[in-house]
Amino acid sequence: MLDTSVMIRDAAKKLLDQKRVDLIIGFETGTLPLRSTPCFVRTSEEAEKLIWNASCENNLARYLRGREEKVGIVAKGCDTRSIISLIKEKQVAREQVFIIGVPCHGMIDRRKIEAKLDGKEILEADEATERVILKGRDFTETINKAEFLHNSCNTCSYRNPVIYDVLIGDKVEEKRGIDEYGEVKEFEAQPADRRWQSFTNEVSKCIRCYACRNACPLCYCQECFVDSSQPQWIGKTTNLSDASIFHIVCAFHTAGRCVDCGACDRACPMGIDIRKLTRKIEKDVKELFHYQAGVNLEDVPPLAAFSLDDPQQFIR
Amino acid sequence: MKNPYIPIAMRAEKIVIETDDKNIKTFSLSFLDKAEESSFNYLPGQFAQLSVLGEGEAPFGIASSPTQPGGLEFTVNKIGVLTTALHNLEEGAIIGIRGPLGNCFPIELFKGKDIVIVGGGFAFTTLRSLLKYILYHENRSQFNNVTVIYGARRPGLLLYKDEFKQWEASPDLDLYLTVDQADEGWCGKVGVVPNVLKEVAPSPENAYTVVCGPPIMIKFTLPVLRQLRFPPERTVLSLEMKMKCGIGKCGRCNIGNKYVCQAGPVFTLAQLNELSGEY
Amino acid sequence: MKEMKIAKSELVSFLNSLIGEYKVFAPVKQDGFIAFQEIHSGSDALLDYVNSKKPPKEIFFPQSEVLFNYRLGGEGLGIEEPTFEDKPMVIFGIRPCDARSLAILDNIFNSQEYKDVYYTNRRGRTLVIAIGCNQPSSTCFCTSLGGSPFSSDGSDLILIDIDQEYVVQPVTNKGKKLVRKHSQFGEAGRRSLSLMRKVTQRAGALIKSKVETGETKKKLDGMFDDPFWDWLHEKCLGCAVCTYLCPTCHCFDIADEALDQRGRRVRIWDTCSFPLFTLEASGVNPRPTNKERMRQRVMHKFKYFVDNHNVAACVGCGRCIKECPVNLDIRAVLNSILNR
Amino acid sequence: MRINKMQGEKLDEWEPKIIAFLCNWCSYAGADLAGVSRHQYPPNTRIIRVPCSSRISPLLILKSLQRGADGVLISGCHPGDCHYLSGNYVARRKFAILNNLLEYLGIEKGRVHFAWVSAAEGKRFAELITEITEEVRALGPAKELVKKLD
Repeated sequence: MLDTSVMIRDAAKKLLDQKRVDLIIGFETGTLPLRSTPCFVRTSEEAEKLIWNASCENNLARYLRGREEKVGIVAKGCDTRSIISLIKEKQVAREQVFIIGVPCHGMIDRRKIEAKLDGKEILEADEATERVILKGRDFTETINKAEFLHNSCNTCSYRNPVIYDVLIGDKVEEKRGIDEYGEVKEFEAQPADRRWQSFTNEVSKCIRCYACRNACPLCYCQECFVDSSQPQWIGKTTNLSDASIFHIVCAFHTAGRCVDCGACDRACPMGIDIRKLTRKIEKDVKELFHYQAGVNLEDVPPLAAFSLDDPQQFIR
Repeated sequence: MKNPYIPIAMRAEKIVIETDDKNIKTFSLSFLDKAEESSFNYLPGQFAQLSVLGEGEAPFGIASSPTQPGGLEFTVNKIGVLTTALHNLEEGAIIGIRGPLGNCFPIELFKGKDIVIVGGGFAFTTLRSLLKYILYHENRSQFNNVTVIYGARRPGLLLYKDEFKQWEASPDLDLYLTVDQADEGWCGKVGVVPNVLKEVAPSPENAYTVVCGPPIMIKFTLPVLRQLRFPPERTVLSLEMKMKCGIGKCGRCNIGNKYVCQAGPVFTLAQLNELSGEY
Repeated sequence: MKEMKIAKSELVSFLNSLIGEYKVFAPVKQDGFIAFQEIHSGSDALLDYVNSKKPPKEIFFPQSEVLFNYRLGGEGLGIEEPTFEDKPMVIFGIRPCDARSLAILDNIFNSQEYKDVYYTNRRGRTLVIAIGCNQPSSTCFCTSLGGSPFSSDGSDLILIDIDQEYVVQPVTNKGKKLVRKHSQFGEAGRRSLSLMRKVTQRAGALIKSKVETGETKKKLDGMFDDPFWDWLHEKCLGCAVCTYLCPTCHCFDIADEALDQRGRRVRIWDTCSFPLFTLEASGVNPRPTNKERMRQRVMHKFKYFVDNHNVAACVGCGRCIKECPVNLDIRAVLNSILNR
Repeated sequence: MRINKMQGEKLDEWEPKIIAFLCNWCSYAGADLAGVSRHQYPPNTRIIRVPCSSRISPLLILKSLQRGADGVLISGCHPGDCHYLSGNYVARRKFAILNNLLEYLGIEKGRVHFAWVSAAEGKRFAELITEITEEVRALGPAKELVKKLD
């Protein structure tokens, strides 16, 4: 980890010194254990702050749009896939971005750890290659990182950056034999009323803070449908119908674009299982249109294309 | 305890189209409950929240003067959801109202002074209230000379045309109407308000000036007033901000630590200079 | 009135004796989080917790609330004035920081000129029973804002956990009356009081986060145009996590919802983080970017509110620190203001 | 915001309300032909004419359900017949995903319908509406996404 941090710093300094970029977007140490925080580096002195560890969970591609300057970005596999989506959607020019690709072993889900500790507070976390030593007021516990990864990391098959201008360190081995959509299939197998029940249970937690939308690198509509007043599509309260439509439409809007980086899920303070929707769409897009978002710069996005023999059993 | 969020009912007795683009209408409202009428005590510069139930609520400066009994008038520019709903109403419709809200023009301080009123576009609403208040026969002697400079982009966009016709003929005030672009039949001035102000050059001696208009007009008018040596303490402005509650709670209309809905909407330039904030 | 005590074993019976006469809110576990909910049995209350995910302000100022219903078609507006419940309420187990937040919210909703009847009605019939914090979290910084793990501001009673029993400090007359009325309370002996002193000292020392908010206020007085704001917001997502989970944030929106001839006017939490908060119908927005919105949040809490009410609109509960998706830590923000 | 859901109707008097979004060039003309040809069909459907089936965003479908439609029909030109050449092909992909998603979330099957109807298929249109009306009637009033004020 330390090595990776050093390599990122060196790469960043070089880029800034050579004026190949004006800005590096990366991570610095956060203020809490198991937390890193996005940082914006404009000088090689500032580049000293850059770090890499298993809490660099934010998708920094979210910060790329609308910039004038040339940007270097520290990017994991999923981040690079988002960047590809953004490039395809002409939100970012490939030339404008210098991608510092970092192979990723998965990011730690601190909420899973907190749940395991059942309320005991972590005051210190020492991260090693495979384990993390957690210290609290009257406990020390060592955990295996692999057991506490974000759900999206568990099913990720793009741990290595898909595109990059420089790669930090060696590529990691991709996971094999994972049941990518196991959770979706499980949900599909339940009876309809149970599915509706469980969906509304999730949505009823929503406080309409829009952290999911704002954390998503691909949610960039100039005017989001929830913010439109003419017409006002849905109400602003926590009414279940309004919140349901918010989540359905948000998820639908990522169809063929979502790379399952998990940013929405991680941002939600209420722990709503947003990926339950986006994963289903991802699965359908893959099965019906043989498309996976953000894996290359060439494929045409599925909802901007069609095939004469697309499935239509559902149409009378 | 009175619930400050409950509007009272008024009937739209008359709805008049003010401008040739039909985007501005003046609503003359009467109180359904006469008891409400006697408790609705307001002064020029104050505003009220108008409701069309089902559509929402928005703040509007009161365009009538307390010297005219029998109701209230509001002049509304059609621009958003609520104003469109108001424009779609027909005479006889019931409108909700909460108010009066906010402070008023410092009328006590105006007494014995020259008053220079500078207005632009459809922002003449509360200025009209003030002007009518000053010109009211029982009040007129309390104020000195009154100068009014009022402009719009085109003659068709000037408000209150009939009243201005009367005021033009009146010896009680010096009136300068101006438009950016004249048309046939326009015999007033041509030019933007700040330029006309420069040309008229009212004396700041023992005078107050009241300015309401679009931001661009304000921006160019204030330097002219400075040149004319109107002190900031005697330069009065009325501000607009997005509001919801109108009673200093919902938290959006602040400039620095002052809520426009409660501490305003009327401020002197001196007060505004002390507040750092966005407006 | 002297300090009293109640044995932990008596607590459930005390709560049970309140239920019925009062609507009792207490911390419970819901969806994996702690939430303040109405309980129907004393044993439902969870006492071993750090703090709730959402602040208990929502009991008094819910996220969505109907201001009134109406039915068009008759004479006038057809507004049905809301009726208010009058059953007294108890909020049990609130943390001292959150209790303080109620005292802060009173400045807005129970101000001289306009009383927010929805809030004041609930607040007026509620007894606030706080439990002091023996184990403050690392994100707690109440002591930087005039509070403490055992602050009694905003509470009627405060309970301090001394292992087998709670020492009970009556704060208001309302609180004293309640203690007198219930047999579960007895006078606290010397041993209890000395234990209490130990507990409070130890807990106070556990709060390591310190921000000089008095100094930040002075700095903020002259900082509106500081270039500091140009960068501060850079990582902010512009979501409402910090403000919706804040016990003192009180900004709201008002909207109508209609269904043919009937409908309602609702008020909903709103936040200065959203562009829509100040966007005018004309398209003008006085706070057009994240920069202005972030400045508004910090200024409102730590300068404007102090100017107007002589107290910061922050109690140091740490919710925004814990929940910010990008770890934008308000303590770090305040410290960097101090270093300007 | 107005929600035009009739309230207070008794269940035995209940009649399903169906919103049909019909493309201007084929399905709307088909509906027209049904009328001109005097093909009878139940009066439960409210038709909204749109330029093309691809104009229909999921929001319009969800909003219809929220406002109290018991069923929604989206209909456009048969594949290959789109006035804009490929609008219905693009729409077909979008609806495939939406249809699956709604079913996945547990919204009853049979609330949202898709069909191709040409300008010549007046009789088919009448039959289609009859079928859909009966299917929706069998389901009873919509529940899941309806927004109520109380």
